Amino acid sequence: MTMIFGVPLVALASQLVIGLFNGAFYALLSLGLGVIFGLLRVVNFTHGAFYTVGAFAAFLLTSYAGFSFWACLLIAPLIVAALAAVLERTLLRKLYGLDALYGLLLTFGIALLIEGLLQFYFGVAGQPYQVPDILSGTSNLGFMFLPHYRAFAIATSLLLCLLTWLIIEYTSLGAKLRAATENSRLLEVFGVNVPLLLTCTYAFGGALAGFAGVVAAPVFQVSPLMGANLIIVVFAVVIIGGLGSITGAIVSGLMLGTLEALAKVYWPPSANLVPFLIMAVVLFLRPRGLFGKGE
Amino acid sequence: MNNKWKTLLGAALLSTALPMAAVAQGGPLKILVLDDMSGIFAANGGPGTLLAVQMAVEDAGGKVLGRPIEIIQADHQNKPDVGSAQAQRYIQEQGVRAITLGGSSAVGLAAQARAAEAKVFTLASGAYAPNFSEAQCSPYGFQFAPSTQELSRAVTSRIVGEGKKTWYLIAADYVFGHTLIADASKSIQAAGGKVIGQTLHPLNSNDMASALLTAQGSGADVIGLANAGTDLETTVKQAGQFGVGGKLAAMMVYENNIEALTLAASKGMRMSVSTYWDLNDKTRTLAKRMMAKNGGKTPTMGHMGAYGAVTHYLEAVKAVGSDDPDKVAAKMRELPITTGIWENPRIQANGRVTYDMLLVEVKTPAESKGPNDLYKIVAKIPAEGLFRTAKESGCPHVK
Amino acid sequence: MVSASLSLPLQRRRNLNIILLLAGLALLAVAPLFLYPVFLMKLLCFGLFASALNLVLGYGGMVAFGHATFFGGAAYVTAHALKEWGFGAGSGLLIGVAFALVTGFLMGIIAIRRQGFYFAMTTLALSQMAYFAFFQAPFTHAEDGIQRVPRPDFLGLVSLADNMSLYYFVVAVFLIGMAVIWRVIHSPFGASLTAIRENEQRALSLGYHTNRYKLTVFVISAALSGLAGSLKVLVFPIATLTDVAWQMSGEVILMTLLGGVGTFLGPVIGAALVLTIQNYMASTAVPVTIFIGLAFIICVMLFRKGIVGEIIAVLPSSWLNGSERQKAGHQ
Amino acid sequence: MSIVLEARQVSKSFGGFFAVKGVDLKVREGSIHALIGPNGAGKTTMFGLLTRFHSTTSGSIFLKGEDITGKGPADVALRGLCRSFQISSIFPGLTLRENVRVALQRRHGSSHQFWQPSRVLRRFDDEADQLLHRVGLTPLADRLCSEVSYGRKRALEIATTLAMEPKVLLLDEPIAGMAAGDIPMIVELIRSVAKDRTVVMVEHNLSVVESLCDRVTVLVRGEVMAEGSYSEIRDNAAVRQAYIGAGYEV
Repeated sequence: MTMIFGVPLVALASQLVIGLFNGAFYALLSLGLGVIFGLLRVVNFTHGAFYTVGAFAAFLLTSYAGFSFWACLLIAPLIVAALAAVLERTLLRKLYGLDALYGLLLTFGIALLIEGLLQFYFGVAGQPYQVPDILSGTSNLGFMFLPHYRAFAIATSLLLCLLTWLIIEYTSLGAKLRAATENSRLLEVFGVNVPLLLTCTYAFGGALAGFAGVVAAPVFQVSPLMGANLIIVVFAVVIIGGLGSITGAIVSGLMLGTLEALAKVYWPPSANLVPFLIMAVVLFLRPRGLFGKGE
Repeated sequence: MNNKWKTLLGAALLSTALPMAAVAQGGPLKILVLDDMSGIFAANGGPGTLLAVQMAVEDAGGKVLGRPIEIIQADHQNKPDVGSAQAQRYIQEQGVRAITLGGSSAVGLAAQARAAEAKVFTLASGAYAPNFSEAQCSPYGFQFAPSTQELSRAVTSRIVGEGKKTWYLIAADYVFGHTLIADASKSIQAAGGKVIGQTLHPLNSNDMASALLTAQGSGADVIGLANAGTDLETTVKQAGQFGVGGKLAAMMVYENNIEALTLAASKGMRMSVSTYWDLNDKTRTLAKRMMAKNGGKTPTMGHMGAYGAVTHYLEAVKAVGSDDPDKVAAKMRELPITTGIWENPRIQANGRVTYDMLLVEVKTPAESKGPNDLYKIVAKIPAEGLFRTAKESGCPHVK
Repeated sequence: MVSASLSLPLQRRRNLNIILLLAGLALLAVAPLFLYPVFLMKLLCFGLFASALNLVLGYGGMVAFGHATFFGGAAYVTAHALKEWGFGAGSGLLIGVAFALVTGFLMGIIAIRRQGFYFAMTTLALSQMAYFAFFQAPFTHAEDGIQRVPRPDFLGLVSLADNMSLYYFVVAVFLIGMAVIWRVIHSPFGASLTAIRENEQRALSLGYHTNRYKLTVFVISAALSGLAGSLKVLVFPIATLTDVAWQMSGEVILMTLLGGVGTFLGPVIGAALVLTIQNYMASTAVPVTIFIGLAFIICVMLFRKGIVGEIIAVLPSSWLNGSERQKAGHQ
Repeated sequence: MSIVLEARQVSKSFGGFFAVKGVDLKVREGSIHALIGPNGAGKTTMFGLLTRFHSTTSGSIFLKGEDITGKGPADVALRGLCRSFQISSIFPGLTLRENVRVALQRRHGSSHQFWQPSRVLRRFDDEADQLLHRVGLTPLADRLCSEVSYGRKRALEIATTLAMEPKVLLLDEPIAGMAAGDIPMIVELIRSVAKDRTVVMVEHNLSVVESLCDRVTVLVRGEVMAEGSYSEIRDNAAVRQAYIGAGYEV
């Protein structure tokens, strides 16, 4: 058996695939967080809750309304987007003129409220969600059994990240978004409806998180706390990548997932610490993050 | 602005009206059901345990020594600090006299420590760490649930006997998982097997992929699961996805876990239990009454144990003629357990309740005659020699 | 130039402070006759914790989202020292404070490199790292926590075994903690801090190494949070993950925000309010997070000044000092 | 006259765009030196570089012969290089006297004592009042800063900066946004404070520059276009061209 630092290559490779899977979620979530921050200057604590709501929406749609997983993949993000739009219009909007920290505290409160409500109705324990039949098999890759569903999840998440990146970099809508990030007053002069753009951005970021939630549902249990613990790792991802950098969000998300997997192989107790240790090092060497520019 | 102020003033006034410690002598006898009511163990114990306690009180006539019996419930959320504070508060403010313990053993042990100080009874009906009747025993503590030692022994020795010698253990990182690992390792070695690795995971984890792959990579014959509740369900489910389902051996499985995983997914799994609803006429009668009230869910050994524990406590109070803790504790050890839930039950000086354990196997869907028909009883393991004796327990109260 | 006798408003202000102080002391002395002492002690611990956070949040102008690390970390260290090393109550508190001080310094050094919400996110992430470190460290016993912590005597003289004597001990420690906070706020350092909070660029241009001041206040705040956490171990003989989890950091921010950021008594009042409501919620099936979440939303949308801040806003302005007058106006 | 402040080939780029490029600057001790140039010429950036609020992309800066390129803004302030800001920069929640005191307590090394009561700061009140008197703000000493007019804030800013007893004073557009009636007061103030120190100022009002300044450096698009006395600059064709192009009257 081939060994790498005393670990069989086979075991290493399979752990890296799992790491990539987790990294795909980090990337998807930090991407939405980054887009929202870029435009609204809000550190969206509710992001983890959006992810949870996405998963619950899929769970409820499937269990009580008989929707298929594929339908949920489309509808649940829209539900989350609608929720996000309402929150932005009714609450978040009123804080734009104030210290940005109020936005952080407000979204923190909303996250707790959503989490608490879900806990009240569904309990802390996870709800099961079935993998769609077509993806329920596994492939023997030689070094591991890869569940088809996990492969699908990695592929879709990366595709969505890529798509978002292309939109922001290469379309006129993306150009407007980038301009609004620089100077929202300028855009108003050009006739862009900035308030609407802000609502849409928040809703879009929420939809990305909701999508991640649906993708997560069949693998993890659907539980009220699933997003709460994830969001803090995602914060570390965002700090490492550099807030406001789309590329940074995607690259550092995937990187962190795989590094975490490596940690699990070589020194399991450190696995949970890895994202934060890397963050501390990055903050020391490059305070603005790996891909961050000036503020 | 005015309204804001009124609300705040109201809240401030309310806060001054907090109840003082009021232990009314001769008032109702209060029993606290301290359990995980909404978390990962809620289906093992939780609301079902509350129902069982209510039925036990009902069957005792709702009264003892002319005093009404009041049941209070609290959700400790599997957090030791929460459970400990709740136990303390209900003892000091409400004068609770007995507490049933279920859910995380860490919480139960914290609560038992507080209760022992106040001479309050603790009935561990759904808590499985051996510590309740061993190192951290209480003169007023009684463990009706089997401990990790008994749970692991029957399963591991049988599987090692089949020639599967190397084990990798996946455990929840708290007192229950730790003791289960220790006890399982001991019995695996005793049977001639070997533990080649272990992974601990936090309570309520949602991804076991990495642990399972590490276990698989270790090349062990058996992946032993020393976790419980939904953690167990997650592990079994994901093991199936990664193609290692055939290697699993679980040590702590409840009927509700089987129902969640379905018979098809868990058929043939073996574990040991203290009792099963389809054991005898008495268990069947009790279980059918419970099912009538809980929507047909199969009662677990935790639920039936809570019924038996509270019944026994109330009988002892009645026999003594007062709720004097020392007298009742002595009487509980002396009186025979009559509920019929367990076979050959006895109470040791350290508060450990012993009985013959059952080794059961999950039926295949074809074998099952109905939604509640889950296990076939493979063997009965006599209490003698299975449980540690009071002397061996290391309980400091046993002289 | 400074006149020997104080001006009339200042005199009035001083009288008000003395009246408040005496009333507070009297209240603390008789409170256990009416209220459950364990609840009161919990309140004092969290009041001190929130006040310590307020040093950073209100007076330093930095939203620190990781104070649970100091509170819960000190609780662990004290619990371990009392239980395994046989420390007394006094030395047990001190070692908890020392731990929080060192951790605060380490976290501060990294976090103050970034400002505003970057600072908030960094402290949050670092405290989550600490959470996992505690989770893995064998001495904390993971989910079990450190249980059955003994309650030793203070200096071998004062027994803290019964709740009433412990109560007055907790009151004394609380008062010492609050006195330290009062001194820090009303000191040359406090004046420097105000200047930095009001205009950091200007302070830099006047030769203030602003990061050093921020670090100092962060460390003092961490140490006092540690004191509160260690004190809590004497009251509830258990130290668990709850106290180092990030939700705890959020909860203490809420207490401070609700009572009034940057006001001396606000955090204590906020803590009392939050704990009282939690106490009532505990016997219902409604998760406490619903209430905490709602309180955050209401507070941020309607009550940004907090309870004490709103009171200051309706007081005659001659009673107030400069920064309070500023606060009373629109933020 | 010796050189008190010197920049050698200093550049600053923001994401590839050079705000300041290869600037050499020598400020003579005791002079009043003006930096002028159209908007976006890099004057304020240059101030930021000199006072170390920005880090340089390349080049070095010397104060009294000491290389201060690696120092921070607080370090250079303590070495006697103090600046004001384009937009009035005060502590709004403090009284005028307290504002000045912030600088005094720093200079006297009494800013980090968290164990002393704040009444020890009263020992700086006399000095603060003298500084306020010097800029004509004595009657307002106890007023909150946020309550006084813009011109007075700028005067206060100068008083606060003076409290640091700077060797070199950098004033960024000291009369910008000021009511016409207040301008002579500030001009006189600058003239009087410049008696015993060096002043570098960014200024758009060329008549003020003409009446105050000994030397003028013209920055255009981040580079030095010309340097000399005001009259030399005025007669420089390239400078006239740059200014007319930018819509300024010389």
